[in-house]
Amino acid sequence: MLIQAIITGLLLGGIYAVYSAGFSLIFGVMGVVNIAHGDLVMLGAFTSYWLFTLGHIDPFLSIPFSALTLFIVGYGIQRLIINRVVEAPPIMSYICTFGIHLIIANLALRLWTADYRSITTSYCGSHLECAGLVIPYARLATFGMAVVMVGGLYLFLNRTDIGRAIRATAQDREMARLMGVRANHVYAMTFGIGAAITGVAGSLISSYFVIYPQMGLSYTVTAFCVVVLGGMGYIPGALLGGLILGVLESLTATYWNAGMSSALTFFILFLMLIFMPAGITGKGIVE
Amino acid sequence: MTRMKRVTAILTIVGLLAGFVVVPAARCADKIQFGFSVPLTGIFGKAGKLVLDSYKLWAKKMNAEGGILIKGKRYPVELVYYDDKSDPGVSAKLVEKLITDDKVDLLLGGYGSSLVFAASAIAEKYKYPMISGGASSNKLFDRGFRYYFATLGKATEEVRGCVEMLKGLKPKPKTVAIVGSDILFTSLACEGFKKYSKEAGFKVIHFELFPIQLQDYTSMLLKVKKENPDVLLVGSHTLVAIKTVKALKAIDFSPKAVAFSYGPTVPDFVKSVGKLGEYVFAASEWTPVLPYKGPVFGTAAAFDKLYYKTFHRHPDYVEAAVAAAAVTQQLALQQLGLQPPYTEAKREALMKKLHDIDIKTFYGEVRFGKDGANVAHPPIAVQIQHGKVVTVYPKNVRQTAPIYPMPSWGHRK
Amino acid sequence: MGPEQNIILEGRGVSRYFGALAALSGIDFSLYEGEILGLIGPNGSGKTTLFNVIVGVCRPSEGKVFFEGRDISGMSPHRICQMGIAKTSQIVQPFTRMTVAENVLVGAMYGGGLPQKEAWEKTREILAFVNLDKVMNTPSGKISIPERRRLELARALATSAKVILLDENMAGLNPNEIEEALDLLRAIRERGVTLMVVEHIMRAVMGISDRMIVFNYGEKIAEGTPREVAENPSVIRAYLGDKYA
Amino acid sequence: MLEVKNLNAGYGPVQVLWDISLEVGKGQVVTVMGPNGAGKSTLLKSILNLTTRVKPKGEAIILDGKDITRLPPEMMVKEGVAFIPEGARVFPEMSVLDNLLMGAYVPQARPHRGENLEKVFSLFPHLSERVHQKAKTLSGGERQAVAIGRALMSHPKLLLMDEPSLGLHPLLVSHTFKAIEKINRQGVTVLLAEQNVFFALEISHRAYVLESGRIILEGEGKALLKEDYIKKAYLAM
Amino acid sequence: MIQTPPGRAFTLPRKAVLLAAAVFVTLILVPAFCHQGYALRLMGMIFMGIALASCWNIMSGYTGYIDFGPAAYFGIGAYATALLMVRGGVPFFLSIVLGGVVAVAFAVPVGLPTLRLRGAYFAIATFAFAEATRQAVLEWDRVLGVNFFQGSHGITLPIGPTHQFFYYTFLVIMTVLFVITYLVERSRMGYALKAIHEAEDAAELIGVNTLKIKIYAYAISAFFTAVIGGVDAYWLTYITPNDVFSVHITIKMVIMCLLGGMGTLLGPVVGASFLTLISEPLWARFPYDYLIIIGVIIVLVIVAMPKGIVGTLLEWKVDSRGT
Repeated sequence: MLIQAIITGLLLGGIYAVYSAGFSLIFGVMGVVNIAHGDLVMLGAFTSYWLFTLGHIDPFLSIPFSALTLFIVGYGIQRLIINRVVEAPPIMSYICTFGIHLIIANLALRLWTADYRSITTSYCGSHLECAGLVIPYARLATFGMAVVMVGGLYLFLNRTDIGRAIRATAQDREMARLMGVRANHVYAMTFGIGAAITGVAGSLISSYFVIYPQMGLSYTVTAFCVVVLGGMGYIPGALLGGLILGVLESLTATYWNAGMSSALTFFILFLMLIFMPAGITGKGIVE
Repeated sequence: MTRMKRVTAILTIVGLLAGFVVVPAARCADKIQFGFSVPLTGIFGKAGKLVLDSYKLWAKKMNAEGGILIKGKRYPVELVYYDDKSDPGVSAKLVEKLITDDKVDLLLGGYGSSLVFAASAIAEKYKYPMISGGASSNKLFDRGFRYYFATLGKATEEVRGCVEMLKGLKPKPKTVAIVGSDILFTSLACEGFKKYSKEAGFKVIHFELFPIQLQDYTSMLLKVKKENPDVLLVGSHTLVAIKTVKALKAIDFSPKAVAFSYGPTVPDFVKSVGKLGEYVFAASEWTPVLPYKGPVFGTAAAFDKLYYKTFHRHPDYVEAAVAAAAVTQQLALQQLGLQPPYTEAKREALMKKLHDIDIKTFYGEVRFGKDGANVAHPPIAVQIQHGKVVTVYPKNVRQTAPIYPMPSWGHRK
Repeated sequence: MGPEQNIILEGRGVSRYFGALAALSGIDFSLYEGEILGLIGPNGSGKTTLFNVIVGVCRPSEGKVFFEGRDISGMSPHRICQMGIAKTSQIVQPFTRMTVAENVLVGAMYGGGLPQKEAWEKTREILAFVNLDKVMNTPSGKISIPERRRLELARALATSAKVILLDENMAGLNPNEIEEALDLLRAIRERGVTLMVVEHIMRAVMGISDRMIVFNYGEKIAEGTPREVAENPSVIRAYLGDKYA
Repeated sequence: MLEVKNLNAGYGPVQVLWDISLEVGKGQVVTVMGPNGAGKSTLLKSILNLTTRVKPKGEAIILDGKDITRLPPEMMVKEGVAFIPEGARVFPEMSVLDNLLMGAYVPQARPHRGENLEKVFSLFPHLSERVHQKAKTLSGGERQAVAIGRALMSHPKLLLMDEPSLGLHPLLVSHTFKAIEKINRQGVTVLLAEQNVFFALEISHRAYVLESGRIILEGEGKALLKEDYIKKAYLAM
Repeated sequence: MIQTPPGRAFTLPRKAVLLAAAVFVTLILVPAFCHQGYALRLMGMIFMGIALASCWNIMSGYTGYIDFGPAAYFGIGAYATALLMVRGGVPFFLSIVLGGVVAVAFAVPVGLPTLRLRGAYFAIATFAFAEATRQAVLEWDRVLGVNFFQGSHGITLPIGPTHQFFYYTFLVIMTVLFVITYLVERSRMGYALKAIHEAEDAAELIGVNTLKIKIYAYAISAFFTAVIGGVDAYWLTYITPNDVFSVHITIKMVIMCLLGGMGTLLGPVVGASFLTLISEPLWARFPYDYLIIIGVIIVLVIVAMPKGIVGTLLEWKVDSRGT
């Protein structure tokens, strides 16, 4: 029972990690708390949904499409809107991204109605059973993808020129510009990449969570928790934070009460901010 | 521009607000305006749209006949409605607007218990009868209101049919687990499941409510699986039902029966989960196969047909209850011969009439108790069989026998 | 007025570490009532850190600071300010959207503990004293650099401080302005305020200080009158390198 | 090589520089001296277009005959201008290697990464032992070396240096200046803003004295040392 | 000799105060001439919006600490009032004041640690607090096996008196908040709040006990938010945790204040009136596009006039005076 709960939690945590990694990246580089983040998950999920419904493309295969779509969306949002408030006091970026949330979520509602949708693939629900433990294949694959995505993002930031430019811009925007980095472009790239990986998360969840236009905000909130747990702006922290949160929720739901899991999450989030603002890893950005 | 002038300008705007007096809309005496607030956006936006469609269908039907026939004269129906954004405060504001600003003749009910709560309080204050077809919280009826009615049964009653059906099955289930999301409607359904399960002699071995935001149900259901109940009862709406079914499959948990309070009857459900939705039970108040019949829409099947023709989808029991609410008010007006304009005295007469009304409609019999709840309506149970919603209880109206026990996941095609 | 021999502020073995780096190690110092004490040393030698420790911005890792005989180490900055120690910052931080007068007023009300009415009187008096009365109603973001420097001083004065710590208050001023600033510092001393001055402009600090302390690498390497300090070989080495020592 | 004419600049509404004109000849080291806050850093930043230009009339910044007055800062490095800021300002959370590689971010510098890295390591041999160390863990002198190396990685024609001696141990200061001299001999023109007049003037061909945002004096390197004004202002003699 | 006291650049001249008083008197008289329930309710809602935005303004507008959790106090106030009235039979007005006191009893211990956080951390911490409170109220009964908050079943209040009653109640609360904001702005505390906003460390260095001042502002804000929550509960007659602790309440407060202008006296008044007045025709005509339009307006305001309506006007004024 305990092991099952932990495994379930880890599998869930992997998903949390992917969509939180994008959030963490955007915060770490630009200091923007992206309230529209969950809507990017929603857009990714819908991309997969439509490809599945109209083109019979498996959600796992639609990952490149949703990554590309979301990259374009993210790049555009940053270039057109957020670049104009990135130097302003942080409240501006919160409210601005909230405005963007309203626009995206309600446009989606307009286009796709409020229907609850979900993708039921042929292999949906088939699972691995060993030693009395149940491990759904789709989730296992998702978990694998999650680890690959977060690891890939980490490597991308550390090993490539653009990744290096992103980190440099985050640490000292002016100096980075003097190295020839077009800061606005790099910011837009960052947002695009953050959005793309979030879109991937959307595709990954599309096969086992329910998709609807208003789903975004709750994903944003989870991303808050994950990122604070792992250390804001620290990408590997998102993986750790996601896994911890997943296991925590699973354990509370298993041994106590599912109702308490979210109260407990917020309580822990609150305590973390007060006592360990840099997260469990101690590597988050602290203002 | 000096600061003084600017401040003056701003204060003038406030002053203008103070003088905010809305010119009453020009009225036309030979039609009847029905006003309602309904959630078109926000969390209830999806369901609210169904309510709106239902009223539109009714209005269209009436107007096709030239209007409601009252004392030999036909009065066309006009609907005046606003989106309350799923916000109770807005709902209250809108009902007040409908009454005092738009000066509508009569009201119709909205959707969602907390919204209807706020709206009906305003209706009560202004003495406007309100019949709701989209809210069933028990508490709505505990307030001693005289002007509030509902065609739906109380939320806890709704699930009675399901439990009674389970009681009659062979082999009789012994243990049940009840879970549900923690919003008013679904938690009341859980209460109802608990109450009737005890009455039916089932042992409730698990009872748990979870937050509506809960993203992943697997942990919670794994816990239930460990307790191995015969039946899983879920206080649900569509989203919860879809998530539950998918999680059940993911963890390979197949109790002998799964019953939902709401959700599987909504077309989204089968569309989303496909074959996974087979064999689940759901509570209902109405299905098109029922042998009900009445004025306006004719038989239940006729209503279904008309609805499908208009909106290209089949109505669920909420849509039927909503249309029935409008029909009930219409019949009361016709029986009383009350012609517009509707003064306070006429509205009071209407309210009194509704308290003794006993009519038969496509939705079944409508008879309100002292508290305004519909007491004549028997709860129904349905099951998903071959991707279709079929009525399996009560026995006298059922289309087919329930399939029980549900085949386990591994034994399905 | 020469320095009296009353110690008003005293540090004993004050150390401050940032991680492994010792920004201050074991500093002892005494500030006598009424004097002007100059603190010099190359950048990063610990002068600003010492100021921050005195006013409570950071706690001393070791050692204690006494003000009028009371241990003030570890107290919060506002408390220390209310007791009578004010500091001006190297980087001027005016409340840019408030007027010059309001900036000073905050100091008079909170640091000086005056009710609003008296605080206004005090503000006016101080603004006239530092020659800012003409710009008193200008938003403080819009005044010139010398004016900003004087505003920093005025805010510190408004708190009725007995000791004011000046952190490079003359940076960015031209020689004429430096002369004026020095005159102002002397006038402040005449008001009975004890000053502790960190300054890079040697000429200025040499000219005004009664005594000086020289820092290097977080340690005190010399102490004495300006002349004694200027002739101290270790000081010359620290400043100009071995070649000139 | 670099010609600045009638530059008026500052930050936002605050003007810091008034009518600055100066020239830097090819292959020279030119120093701008002046007290703290006189506007030396602002001058360098203005050349890089990082400040607000005030009252733009007849101002011009010409590099090798090309007008770069209004070029955005991120284009400067492509024109061959590299900047070493006050206090080094390395990217603290990045490794030494990443810092150096950032210097070679512009496309034209990327192919020369290898050779430039070698050049930097030969100039500052101890850096090669610390390539994977995070920059924030370095000492002041090492950071300065990284900053200089980072600037060299872009293969610059002109190097702008802001107070390279700031906060450094005197021994390291002379190292730094020796490095600057070496770099200059390899053909890089250097414009230096410096307080430490002895070291700076030792290696400079020409110098300007900046006070309160205006140039008040200019002359040949070591000759300036003899000026009374310098003695008085900076040596308090 | 200086005639007028210096430093009044950011407060109202005396004539404007008189004008405001005149507006107040007019507003008192409105219900005598206008019996229309909807108009009065709409105005009541505007007053409530102004009052809520003012609460947020006192804390976040002046200090720059972005509070994302005022819904916690709104809900606490609503629940305290409901429970006191329904269970304790306490009269309404006493209940809302006690609700405010309960909120303060929460605000102080919550504020002490959170107000040490800065930027996004404070915002997220307050948000977490509000969500935790909502969940706690929702789960309380079930977890402890009691029958107190009634979880998602909510609490029914007696039907309130006439709409004039609520009109006046909100008018009074709004006016009190307006006057408090005005007084705070001119008081010692107002200067300290602005100083904290501009340069908190510098403020601390010249003797401002910044934590204490922030706690005061937070507590005042919490008190009135709770009072308004209490009145709203009575107005709606029925509350559930999901409605009164809703993040939408917070969002409304923030947006109204931001549109009008943070840290200005008239900002909340203008922002709340503006938002309500443009909303009314918008949602009626475009129920589905309404929120998209609001989203676009928010983004445009943030990009084009980040200081809000009042802040932008003030800036023009300062500029035109300066040149």
